[in-house]
Amino acid sequence: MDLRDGPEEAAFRATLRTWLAANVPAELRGLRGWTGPALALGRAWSKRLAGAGYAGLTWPKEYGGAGQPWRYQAVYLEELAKAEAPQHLGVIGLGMAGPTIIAHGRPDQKARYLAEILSADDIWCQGFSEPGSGSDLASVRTRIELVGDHFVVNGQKVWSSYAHIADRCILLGRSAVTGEKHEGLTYLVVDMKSPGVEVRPLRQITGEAEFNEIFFTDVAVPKENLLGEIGGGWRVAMTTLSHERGTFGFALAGALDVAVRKLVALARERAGADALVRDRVAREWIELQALRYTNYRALAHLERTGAPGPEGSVAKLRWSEANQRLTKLAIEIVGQESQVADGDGTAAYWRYQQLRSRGNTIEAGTSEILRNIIAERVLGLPRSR
Amino acid sequence: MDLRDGPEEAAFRATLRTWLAANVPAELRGLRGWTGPALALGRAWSKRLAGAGYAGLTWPKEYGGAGQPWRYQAVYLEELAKAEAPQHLGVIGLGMAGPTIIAHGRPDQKARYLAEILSADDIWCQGFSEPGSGSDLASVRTRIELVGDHFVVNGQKVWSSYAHIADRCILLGRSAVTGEKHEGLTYLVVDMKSPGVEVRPLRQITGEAEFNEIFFTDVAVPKENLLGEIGGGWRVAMTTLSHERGTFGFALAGALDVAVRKLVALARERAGADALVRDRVAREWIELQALRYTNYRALAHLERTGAPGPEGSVAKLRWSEANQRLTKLAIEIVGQESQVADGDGTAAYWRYQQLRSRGNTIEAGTSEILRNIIAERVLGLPRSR
Amino acid sequence: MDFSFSPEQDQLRAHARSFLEKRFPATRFAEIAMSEDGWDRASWPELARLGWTGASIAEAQGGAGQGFVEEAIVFEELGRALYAGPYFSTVALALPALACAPDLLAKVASGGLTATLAPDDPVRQSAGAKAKGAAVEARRAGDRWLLRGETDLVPDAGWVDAFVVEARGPDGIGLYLAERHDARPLIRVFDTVDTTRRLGRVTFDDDSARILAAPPAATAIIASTRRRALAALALEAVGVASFALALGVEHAKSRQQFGRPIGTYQAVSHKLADTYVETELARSLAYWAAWCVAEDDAQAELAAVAAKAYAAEAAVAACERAIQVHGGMGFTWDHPLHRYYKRALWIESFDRSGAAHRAEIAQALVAG
Amino acid sequence: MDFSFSPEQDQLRAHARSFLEKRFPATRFAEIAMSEDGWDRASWPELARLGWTGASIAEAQGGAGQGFVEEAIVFEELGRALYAGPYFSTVALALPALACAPDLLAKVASGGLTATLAPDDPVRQSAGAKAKGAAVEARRAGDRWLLRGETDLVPDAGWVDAFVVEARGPDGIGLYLAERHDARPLIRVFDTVDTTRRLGRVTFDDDSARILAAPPAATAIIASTRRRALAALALEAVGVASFALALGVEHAKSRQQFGRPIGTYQAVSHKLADTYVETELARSLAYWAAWCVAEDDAQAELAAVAAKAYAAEAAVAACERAIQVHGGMGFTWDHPLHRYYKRALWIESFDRSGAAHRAEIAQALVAG
Repeated sequence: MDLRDGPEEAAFRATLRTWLAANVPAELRGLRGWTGPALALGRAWSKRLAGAGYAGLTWPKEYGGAGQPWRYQAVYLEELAKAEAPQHLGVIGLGMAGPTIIAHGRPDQKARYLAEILSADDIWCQGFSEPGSGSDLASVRTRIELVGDHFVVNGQKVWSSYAHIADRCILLGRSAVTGEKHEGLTYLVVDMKSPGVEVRPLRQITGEAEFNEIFFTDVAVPKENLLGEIGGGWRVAMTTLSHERGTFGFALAGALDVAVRKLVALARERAGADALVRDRVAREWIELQALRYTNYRALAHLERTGAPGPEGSVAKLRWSEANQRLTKLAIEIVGQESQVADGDGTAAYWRYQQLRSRGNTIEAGTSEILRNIIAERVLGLPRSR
Repeated sequence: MDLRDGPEEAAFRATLRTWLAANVPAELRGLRGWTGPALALGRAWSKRLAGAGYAGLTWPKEYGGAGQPWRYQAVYLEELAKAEAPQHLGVIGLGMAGPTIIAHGRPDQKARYLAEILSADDIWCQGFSEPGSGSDLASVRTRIELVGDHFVVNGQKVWSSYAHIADRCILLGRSAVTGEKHEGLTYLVVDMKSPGVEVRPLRQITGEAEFNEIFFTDVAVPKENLLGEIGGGWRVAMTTLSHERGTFGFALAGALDVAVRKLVALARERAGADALVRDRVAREWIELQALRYTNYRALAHLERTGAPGPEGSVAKLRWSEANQRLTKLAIEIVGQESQVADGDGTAAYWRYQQLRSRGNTIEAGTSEILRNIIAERVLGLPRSR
Repeated sequence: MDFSFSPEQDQLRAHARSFLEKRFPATRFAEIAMSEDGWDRASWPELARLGWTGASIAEAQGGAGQGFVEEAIVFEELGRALYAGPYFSTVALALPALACAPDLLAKVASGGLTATLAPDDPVRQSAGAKAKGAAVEARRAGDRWLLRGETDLVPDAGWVDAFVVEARGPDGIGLYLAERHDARPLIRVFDTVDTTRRLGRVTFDDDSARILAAPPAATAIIASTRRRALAALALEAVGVASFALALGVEHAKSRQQFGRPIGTYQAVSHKLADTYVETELARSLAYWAAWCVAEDDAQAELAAVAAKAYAAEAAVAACERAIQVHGGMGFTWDHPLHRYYKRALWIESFDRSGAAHRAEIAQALVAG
Repeated sequence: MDFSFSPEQDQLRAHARSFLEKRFPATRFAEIAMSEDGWDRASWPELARLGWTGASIAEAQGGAGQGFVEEAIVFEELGRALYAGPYFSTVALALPALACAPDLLAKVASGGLTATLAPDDPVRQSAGAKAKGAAVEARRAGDRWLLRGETDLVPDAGWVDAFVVEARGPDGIGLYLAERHDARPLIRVFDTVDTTRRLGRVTFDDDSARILAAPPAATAIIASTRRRALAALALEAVGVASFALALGVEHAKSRQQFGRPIGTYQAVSHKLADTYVETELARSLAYWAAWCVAEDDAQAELAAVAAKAYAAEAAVAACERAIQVHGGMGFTWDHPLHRYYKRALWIESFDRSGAAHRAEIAQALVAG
């Protein structure tokens, strides 16, 4: 047990920190939405990250990755958050689609897709959730029919980040309507420029659109875009989702670290003597340390066994609730001015964060589903459904 | 709408308050357990209450009651709590067995039982819960067999208050093991002095025994002790349980009122300047007012419709959680001395209250069951089982 | 001891609910919320005709001669319908001061005058205004007064015909009426999160005003206004919470996941049960506060503070749970829930935080 | 960056768990808890032979030459087994002061000396003692010292061979050793709710003592003792929480109501999931604190305070949820749960409340 960076990690961290200080464009900090001029900035930033070797840190070298252990990805996420730098626009390609293709793809698929993910030339999105299938993913209804040498896709996906700028989509749909519902699923790579694909931004309670709906109308997808087998989509999708959780906790703790620092500054400035505020600030600081060190324990487990433990669910569950409490506390400190969206930077910042935080317990696995997962898979309790 | 006492209620309250000031023996205050000398005091106190006309306030006059509207019972419970006077030992007879007999009993049963309940000559207990049937009352297994002109009872009941001093028991048991489980139940009055009845006190985490187990071994119960019909016990039991909730909320709010006053005194004495303590004290005071005025709303509903509304479940649910928080706060104020059971009066008082409070969310309907009741019966949500 | 509404009061509620449901269905109020003005001005004379603007105004002045309990019913129903318009500003915030002048009461009753309160309370100003030490000063000019200064975060500032201004004169804080048609203060309406109740900044530059209450009398009116305002918001919050609960219950009954309505899962149903319980407790506190305000009971201050603190938090929690029960859909702009949530947050932020209100109560308990 | 235990440390834990499970099954520890003495004295030499009393003592003094991380493992396992005996007192509270005298360390390692700390901290005295202004004074008498005064709520006061006393001498607070065989202080053991760790009052009447650390040096030792004690209790709390969780999960799997195991109900399963989550977070904090204490890291103070505050509350909540999941059975004297609950409450009450600990952290954050 040693909670300090080893010499190689320390060197990697120092280099990265220096690089970030020199390379994060000021106009990128806090950018959201990736439309208009922000998109060009975001693309350039992603390419710069890729060029400096910070994309695919844990991907095997044979596929163009850096072949580093997970701890490098952890350090990368910590430092990126600390610098308040935006994510690489290709997170879905790097973290989900790429590892899924590495695990289930044919050699020609690997050759075709992986390099463009790494170079940030191709942005990917995910087409899993549907209006009728949120928590219950196995119930997706988007139809996939094999017609001659191509699939025809019809249906609607929802909650898809990056879809409005994506080049490709990993899509889970239904190729058989009879039999066990998990067994009728098929997993495709869809070119987002195909005729019949329509993306509509989904405006959320903050007033901004960060997610999208994707409508598929008679979209033709070449047969070679099949990942895994027809009817074998569930297993491929599980690979995608398990990769979502690998070092996800580090990104969350990194974001929370920034939020806690801003909260402390706000409290110091506007409510330094308020014992109730202090108590709640200390709670969130403790929660942050608890998540941080739980991540380190998870990382040790991941590096030893190669498989992510249940800590990913733990981190997501607690981060979402902490972020909701923390942003609520911040608007309480701000007072009635928190109702003014065009007020000074502080009020508007926290107002946005607070409204946005309500999605945290819903997106990427609702808190209810995460508690089910913990109860059933970790504690071995009988299924509640 | 008028939240003041009307002239008649005001007079009743004033008389009662004066009577209590003159009649509650000092050695009775805070007594628990009803064993040894406490029992004699408790019996004498109950008879004194009955003698002064404070038993059966809402019972019909034809059965020896005072025939008053429910608000008199509410005032009675408020004032009894305020005086920190113990309950009438016959609460189960007065509040549950008696009203059940009035609703379902034959004239000979009414003649035989009701007067002794009112006079406090007979103490009653309740034999419903079993080790295997806590929340799921319809699954009770105590066997009731009709053999000639009497029933034979075999089985075990648990969590029975007053059983160690009771003269009679209202017992729900199973007379048929086939068919729908609700339809095989039968409801009897059992003489607690019958051969084969054994009562064992159940020691709880406070170290005291307030509840009992009752073991029935080939207990003969005369056929005329049947209440309702053979196989019709479920309906009779529902009457018993609905009466449990009538003005129950007033007793709970009364107890909470006393607890809040003691908490305020403790906070004033030992933590008057602590903003966190003040915040939590204010929360409990507000909760108390919320329960108090919810009770008044429930009372208005009860008097208008004759049927208790869902507020009984609301009051029990929230009172139990408030009492747990409140007693926890008190031991936190007391500090490490709260670990000493033989310390001064304050520490020992709160220590007992805090441990005892853990039963509040379990006894008389667990919080889980109460939330089910609210979800299903009030909100009309589908059953969770 | 009778905590029930009279048949007339029950009828007022039933009538209000059906009027508002028809007049402002969910599609309509989203339109209103997103409109430039944020208000359906044509609705105000209708409210006046229903007797709501003059509920507690004496019949001699054209009112209904009722009291705060009737207004409380209207506040709850307006909250439930998320009514956009200066009813809270006019009836809760301005009316106690306007009562100093019978001519004004008649105008309120008839629907001819809307007003709001520009408070002199540093807690209720923005950080920017606080830094500037903003306040309004009153200076006598013949039989009129001139106001000068700035006040911030004024509810419905962009809509109302008149401002009741807490301004500092030579003898302390008094209450002044600045009518828009002759005072013409500079008004900046902020982009408020709850677009149906926008806040604004009001700047007076020697604008003409009429005195409503001079310093010693003004203090009592300001205190009673605060009690009314807190009780009114508690009632609005109860309306908001009830509607959010109803939406959540409806969704839990109809939405299927894993082959069953999601309301069969206790993670959903118990959350809704808790919302029901908290809403009922908030309702009890709000009705208690309403009765205390109506009767000018000695407990009115504590009751109003307690009710507002509790009901606001209950409404916020009710909306948050409803959003969670709705899943992603509850997080979208097109669903009505976020508008209720933003109103609940607005209510919560008004006057002081729940923590500050509890500190007031604790002060009375522990010191008292 | 490696947050994992070494194979040797994993083995220590596995060995400790199996030893304690065999040596102190649930029936046995109930007997011990209800015994007059409250302790199985024969177990102490066994702990010494296992190398636990001397885990962090140098091999030259007969110890195992390990560190606080190994002791942390033992604390967690002793908490899980609800061990009754002065391990916490001797190894967490007394050892840093005893380290001033190598002869004493050797006795601790061999199992020949148990000790506790009699603190000079007004927060850690009873209200009665506080009112009396109780404290211990030290006066020089040749090469020995005489102690006089009273100290309260001393853990395991009835069991130990010696007291490390924080006493006020002419130059401030120093650390003194009063061994029972020659000092003979008056000891009153209180009827403590957690009978497996009883508190006592110790009264010195010019009792003979040996100085361990004079005033300036003593301050640093007192501070490091507090860090060790808080980290040790955080680990015990994690052990308590883990065991309560295990009992709750087992019950939820086997207990049937309405024809199904109660663990199928989310009202039960989600409560247990929350216990799991909080226990794991507490564990992370406790291991972090243990490492900081072992390494004398600059963050040791904050880490120990945070870990104790969080883990104690997590353990209390874990026991409360387990009691609730057990229904009436969890509320009975015969079930082991209440003993775990009482230990959790004991831990929570030690030193200061969670709120006071968070205030320390906030002071560092907001002021720093």
